[in-house]
Amino acid sequence: MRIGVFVCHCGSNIAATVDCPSVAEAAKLFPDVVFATDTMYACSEPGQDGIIQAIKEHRLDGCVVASCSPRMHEPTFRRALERAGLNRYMLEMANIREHVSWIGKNKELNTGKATELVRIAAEKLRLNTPLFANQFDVTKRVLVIGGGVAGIQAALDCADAGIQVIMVERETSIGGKMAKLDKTFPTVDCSSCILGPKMVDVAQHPNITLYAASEVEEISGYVGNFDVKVRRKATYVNWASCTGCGLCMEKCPSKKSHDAFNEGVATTTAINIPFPQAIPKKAAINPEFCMKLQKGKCGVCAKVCPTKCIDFEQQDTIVSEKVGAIVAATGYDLFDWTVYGQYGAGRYPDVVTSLQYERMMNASGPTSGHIQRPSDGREPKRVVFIQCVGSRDKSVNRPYCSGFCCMYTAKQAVLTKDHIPDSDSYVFYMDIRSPGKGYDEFTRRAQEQYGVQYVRGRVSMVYPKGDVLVVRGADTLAGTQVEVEADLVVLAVGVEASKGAAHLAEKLRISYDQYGFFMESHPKLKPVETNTAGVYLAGCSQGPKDIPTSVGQGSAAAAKVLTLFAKDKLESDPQVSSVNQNRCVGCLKCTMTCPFGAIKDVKDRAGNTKAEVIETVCQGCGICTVTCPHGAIQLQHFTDNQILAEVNALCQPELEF
Amino acid sequence: MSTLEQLKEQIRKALPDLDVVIGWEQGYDAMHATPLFIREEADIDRLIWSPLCVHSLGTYLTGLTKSSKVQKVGLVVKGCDSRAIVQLTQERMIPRENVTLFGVGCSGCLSHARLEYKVEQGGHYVEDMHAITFNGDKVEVAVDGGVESFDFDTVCLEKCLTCRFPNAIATEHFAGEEVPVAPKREKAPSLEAFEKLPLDERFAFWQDQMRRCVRCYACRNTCPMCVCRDHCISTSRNPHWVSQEASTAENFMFQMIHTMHLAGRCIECGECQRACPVDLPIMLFRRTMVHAVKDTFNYVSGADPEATPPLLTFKAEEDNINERGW
Amino acid sequence: MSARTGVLTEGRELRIVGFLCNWCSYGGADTAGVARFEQPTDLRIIRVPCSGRIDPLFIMRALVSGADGVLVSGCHPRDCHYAEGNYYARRRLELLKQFLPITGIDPQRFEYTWVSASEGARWQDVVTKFTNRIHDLGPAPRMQGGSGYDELCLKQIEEGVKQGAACPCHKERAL
Amino acid sequence: METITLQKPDSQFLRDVRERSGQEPSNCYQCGNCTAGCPYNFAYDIPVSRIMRLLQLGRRDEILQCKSLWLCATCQSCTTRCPNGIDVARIVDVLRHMAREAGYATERNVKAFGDAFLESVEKHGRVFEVGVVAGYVRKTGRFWTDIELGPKMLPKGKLGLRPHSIQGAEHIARIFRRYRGEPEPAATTGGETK
Amino acid sequence: MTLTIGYYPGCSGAGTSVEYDQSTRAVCARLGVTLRDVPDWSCCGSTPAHTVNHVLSAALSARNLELAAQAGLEVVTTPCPSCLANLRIAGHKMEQPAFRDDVRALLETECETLAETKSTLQVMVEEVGLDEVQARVTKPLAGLRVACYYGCIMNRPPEVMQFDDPEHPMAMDNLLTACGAEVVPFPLKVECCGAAAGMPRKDIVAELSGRLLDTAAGLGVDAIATACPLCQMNLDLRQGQANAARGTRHAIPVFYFTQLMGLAMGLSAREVGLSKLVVNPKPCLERAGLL
Repeated sequence: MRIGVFVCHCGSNIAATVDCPSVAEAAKLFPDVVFATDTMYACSEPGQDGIIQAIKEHRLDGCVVASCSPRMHEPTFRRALERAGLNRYMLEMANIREHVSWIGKNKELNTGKATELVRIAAEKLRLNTPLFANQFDVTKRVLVIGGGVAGIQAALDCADAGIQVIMVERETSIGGKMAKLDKTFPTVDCSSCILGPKMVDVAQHPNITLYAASEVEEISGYVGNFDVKVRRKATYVNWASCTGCGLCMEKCPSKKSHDAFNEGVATTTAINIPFPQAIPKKAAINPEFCMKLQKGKCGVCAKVCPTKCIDFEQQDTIVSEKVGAIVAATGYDLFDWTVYGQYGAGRYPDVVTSLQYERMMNASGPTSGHIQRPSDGREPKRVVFIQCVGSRDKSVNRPYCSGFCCMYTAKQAVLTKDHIPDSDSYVFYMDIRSPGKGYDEFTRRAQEQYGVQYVRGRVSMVYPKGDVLVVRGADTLAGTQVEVEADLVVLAVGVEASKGAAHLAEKLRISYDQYGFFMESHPKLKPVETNTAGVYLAGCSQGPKDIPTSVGQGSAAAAKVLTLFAKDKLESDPQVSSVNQNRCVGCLKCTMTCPFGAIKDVKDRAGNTKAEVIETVCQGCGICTVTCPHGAIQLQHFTDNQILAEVNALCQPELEF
Repeated sequence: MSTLEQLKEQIRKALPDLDVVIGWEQGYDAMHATPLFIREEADIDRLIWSPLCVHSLGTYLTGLTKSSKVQKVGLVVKGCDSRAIVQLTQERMIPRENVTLFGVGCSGCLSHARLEYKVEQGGHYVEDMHAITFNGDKVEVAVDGGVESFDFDTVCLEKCLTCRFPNAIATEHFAGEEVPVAPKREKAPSLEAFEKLPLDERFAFWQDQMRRCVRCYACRNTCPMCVCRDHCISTSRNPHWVSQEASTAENFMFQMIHTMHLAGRCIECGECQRACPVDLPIMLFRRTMVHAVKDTFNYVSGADPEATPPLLTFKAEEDNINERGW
Repeated sequence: MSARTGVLTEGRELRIVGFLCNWCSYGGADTAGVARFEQPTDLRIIRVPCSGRIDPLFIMRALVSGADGVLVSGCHPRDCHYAEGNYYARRRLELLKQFLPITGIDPQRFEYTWVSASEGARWQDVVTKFTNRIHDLGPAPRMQGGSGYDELCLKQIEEGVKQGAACPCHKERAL
Repeated sequence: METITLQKPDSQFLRDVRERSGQEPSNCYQCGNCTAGCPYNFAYDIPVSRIMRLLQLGRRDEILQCKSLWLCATCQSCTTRCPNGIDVARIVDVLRHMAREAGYATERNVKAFGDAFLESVEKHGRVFEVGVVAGYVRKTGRFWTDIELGPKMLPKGKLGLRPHSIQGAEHIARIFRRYRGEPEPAATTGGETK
Repeated sequence: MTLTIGYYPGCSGAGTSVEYDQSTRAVCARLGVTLRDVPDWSCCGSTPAHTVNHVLSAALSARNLELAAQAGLEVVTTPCPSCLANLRIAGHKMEQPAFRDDVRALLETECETLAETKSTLQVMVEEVGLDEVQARVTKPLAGLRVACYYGCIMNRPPEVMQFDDPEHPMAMDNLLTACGAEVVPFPLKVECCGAAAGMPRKDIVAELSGRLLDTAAGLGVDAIATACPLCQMNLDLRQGQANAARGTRHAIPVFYFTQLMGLAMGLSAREVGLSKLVVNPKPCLERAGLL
């Protein structure tokens, strides 16, 4: 074999702490290495051209690129090899940036380490063989999990492109958090006026199947061919015949039910349609509060329903769907702010969350848009907003910035002045984060035109004094303690991953971070992809985002789905297991450990049992290879011999120094 | 009727349906038994059953059942031997329906190595032993015109001291009385003694032992659980785990392969160590792994044909794996 | 951080082999690199698709061939990219860990753990802790010499023959 | 106001504080929560969040000379509510130790009271409150301190006029001597010399 | 109920807060809790010691924890939060070997075993239990509106104190509710009263205690219940100073919670040392029909 080695400087990223030319020099002595050089930016156009030229000039059979993580640029260099006429799997990478130059400052040690990593890669490459992909069919249907604005956007984009969309929404209506908002920043236009039509489009689109009050139960399969089971939760109302007339709501005697849509600001009836613009506009019974379901008495709704669609016996049902791609748009939930004892931990009725305040201001909310104190219904004249409650706070394990609270706080302060012209608003902030088109101008307008008093500092405590709340904080710009008496305190509560997100991630086999947000494939270059092929992300499920960014991501995820579906056949990764039938003794232990059912038993010509890999199903984990005692089933590109070559390259006497 | 007579009777009845039945016969001298292949009724008379019948005959099974000439095999099995069959059945390595087992109860087998050592210690030559009698707890050996007597426990196989399966299990036939389950020791004495050594002394010990290994593969060939046969990764180029270099380290690596491949499968028959021509105490490895499997997964191999071997399954929350807070 | 790693980088490097799954731990090591979390340099990482691909014999092979320490890291239980690989790995590696002491190889020289792609700081911590541990243990003893019939053994046979005894190998009657 | 030169922070000072308090001042992002909750802020010359900032800038003298250090009662409000988990009260405690060592006592009376208190402990093993007051008056010359409270307390038996010493008083005294690094009186250390 | 527990009265228990000590002992006796004084206990060092040096402070405290352990007392209770904080912090910090060695060097003893410290309030709630207390109540404090004031260090920092909520403790509220009192939610439960600044800077105490008194008065309470000698002194003894400095005319009696418990359990005014209080508690108790 003729191997070429390319050691990348990555500008000074690597070269600053690794002597790249001497790594290349050392590599020339490795077995089968016929060419070695260092290069400024291997991934750049001249860098890639250099590789291609060297392959041709030196008749190379394979290349080692020592540069950044293969998780970053392996596809780049594989394409370069293909352009030079080599098989893409004749590439090995040595990660001398993330694993060497960026984590150590000692140039001598780093250079030694880099040289050894190149050696490992070269030794493995000597055993690489060309691999070729297989093709398989794609199911051109997409599952969108979550019917918030990001999910809606992804669904509509896909549906408009002619793709069948299955949308699964946990609540009884789509719309997500945006449906609860009064106005949106920085234009202060009505949230439901811009979201409502999109929700209706979802309901009416011939290509969209909507499962509300449903959750994803189980997912199996792989890109292009996922099998999804959806649990349709019992609503105790036959939605096929419910017309959404609302008569049941009028008559239901259980009027103290928790009103999740209104964030608990008001109560609702046990059977309810969460809000007038709900999609689907269907009633559902909250069994916790329904007297019929709890005590067996009542049943008023069933009596008054003109279409007789109430069914107290209804059970959850499971429906199966086949899809080729999945968009996860599960959104966010608010942090449980009651851990903040110093803000009353939920004991003071006039300390509310920002989302509750949205409902209080919303014209279709429980107070018809009149801001009233929950304690006594009085109109507040002094409103204090406290930012970063559950954001940027390590002590409650939420060190990240929730991103959009600065903006909605400014919006709420402005709206407060609109609603109550003789009111004063105070905003306690740590930093104003308003990087967006027209955003910073908006926060300035809140201060300059609306006279909102911005105070830079955290609030240490809120306590009641008579019928007002005393807010004691700091003004670090004035350099001292400040106190203000408030009629209403609004907490800009930070966001966290929606409840159950981690659980869903496990079903989707995608990673999530320690806060439950789904991990994108690359923080910059693959923000809507995941590490699982065919699964994409949109909206706050990946991290806190405002509406325009969520919508943008919804469209981006849709574009990814459409790109995937643009081909009729997908290519399977040839890095799958393969059985050497001569060695296989037919014990089929591999079938027992394979998580994907990718191995079947076949008979050879002599009638002996043998294992065989279904290449499109195999995901390339290699569990089978370790299971097989005879080494008969080998994961291609990660065979025993290839890994042993790496081990042997590292552990041998001549490497001692 | 004695156990042997019963056994012969059972074999005689079953033989017409079987291609071959494997048992033991008297070997080349009074001290040894060798495997007996019974193909016709006349062969049955040569069958013996005594503590000399050490061989685990299951080791022939995987080869025999693959042969086109042999369809149905009968096998005489002790308790330990039968565990091998159970384990092989579990792993679907043998067509169990084609195998007929003739089980016996066993009170322990002779360790030739220990006996010979004792005889030599007594100032005799091993070659001069010419008769052996098993008399309850005593073993009497005729040597040099006299008789040396030993406690059976001092010359039996070490596995017999800890044996929890004296009676063959899951067999079609059973001859004689069942032997009570009465292990004399909780843990093999040699392992107990070895575990008292500090790590560096253990390493030095193996350095010394592994140097002596001649890689004859007798341990592998006699192991009833070594089913890879021609495809053992210790002697293959692809995959190429062990180099052909004659070095202590490579010998050791071979032993590690054997041990790891027996993890959760080894039924402690001890055949590997018995077969070793240079007497490497490799049962120390086996037993340690058996204990680890028992402690971690509460699993005893070769005890239940329906069980799933521990390395072919998992629990999301393992009961006994302490992940040490890394 | 440099205070912790400084000592090590001054001394001699030891041979530490890491087997990392591609999806979580290799990514975690990348994350640590991106965040410039300084680490001791001894570790050499071998990338495998999944901890379920890691044959305990790879670890044995490394230790037999002269590694002073072997570190294995995969996705946290429940987070395996392949759903179950780390569960199998955990069983296999745990047995190896428990087996090692009988061979005289210090089980401290082998560790397995779970690091996710987002846990850069944790990776730094694991590497530093493990490298420190291996440096505390020092270089590992190596199996040395040829096999049974090397010079030493031949000498013993020669002596044995001179004294008229049997082959010395057969002298040792172990249990 | 004085212009602070950023190039020359007293990094040794910063290291000392870090080491003695076990806290990392650079974790502070100046949200002001410590100041916001500090009950003593009204009496401070430098608010505690500003002390943290000056600490980050390595401004040793300004910090050690400030009165706030002496007025802090270690009520733990700042520590309990710090979003970055900094034990602010501990840092202030350490700064106070350093001020004491550097010979600063900008709130003389506070220091005097503490000294008088400890003198009493050293002498009797327990605090003898009249003794503390007497010691305090001696150190400060503030005879009229709380004199109006005396008549309220004496008849209620709250101010014992006789010190209550304990058996282990000598042990306590030894603790103080060792703390100050003073040699032991000959009687207790003799006998070992050859 | 039988419970034997070590007892560390603290220096003020023998002086300015003699009634706290007295009522604690009396209530414990009534509840069947045997208090065994730590033999030859010495001062914990209080605030002055830890403001001077942490090792010195820990040494003064650890001496007592060791004496208690040697006397076979695993747990020591102290009514005084200042002592509690010092004793607990000493125990907490001495888990670090280096710090422990420094303390040993001052103490000349091994400090092998140290007793654990709990506040008397914690013992009442966790060891004795509300049910047991309620069962002993013979004269419920019905009609007495009380604000419970815990002081700043009874529960803070939470990592060290490990008891109740650091921002909104409820132990004393629950205890006095069990005794039949009408406990009003007091928002400034853990705000500092001015602590030891009383002597050198009484202006500070006047301000801080004054705020507490204002808030309590605003809630219309009959009395304040405290669990700290220093708090009690600042609110009670210095109430006049606060009134003078702030132009208020508060006359709110300030009890130790143990005194109120004692009264509810039928102990006499003398047994709980009511006469030691500076602001006369008689009018409020009479109004509530308790005297």
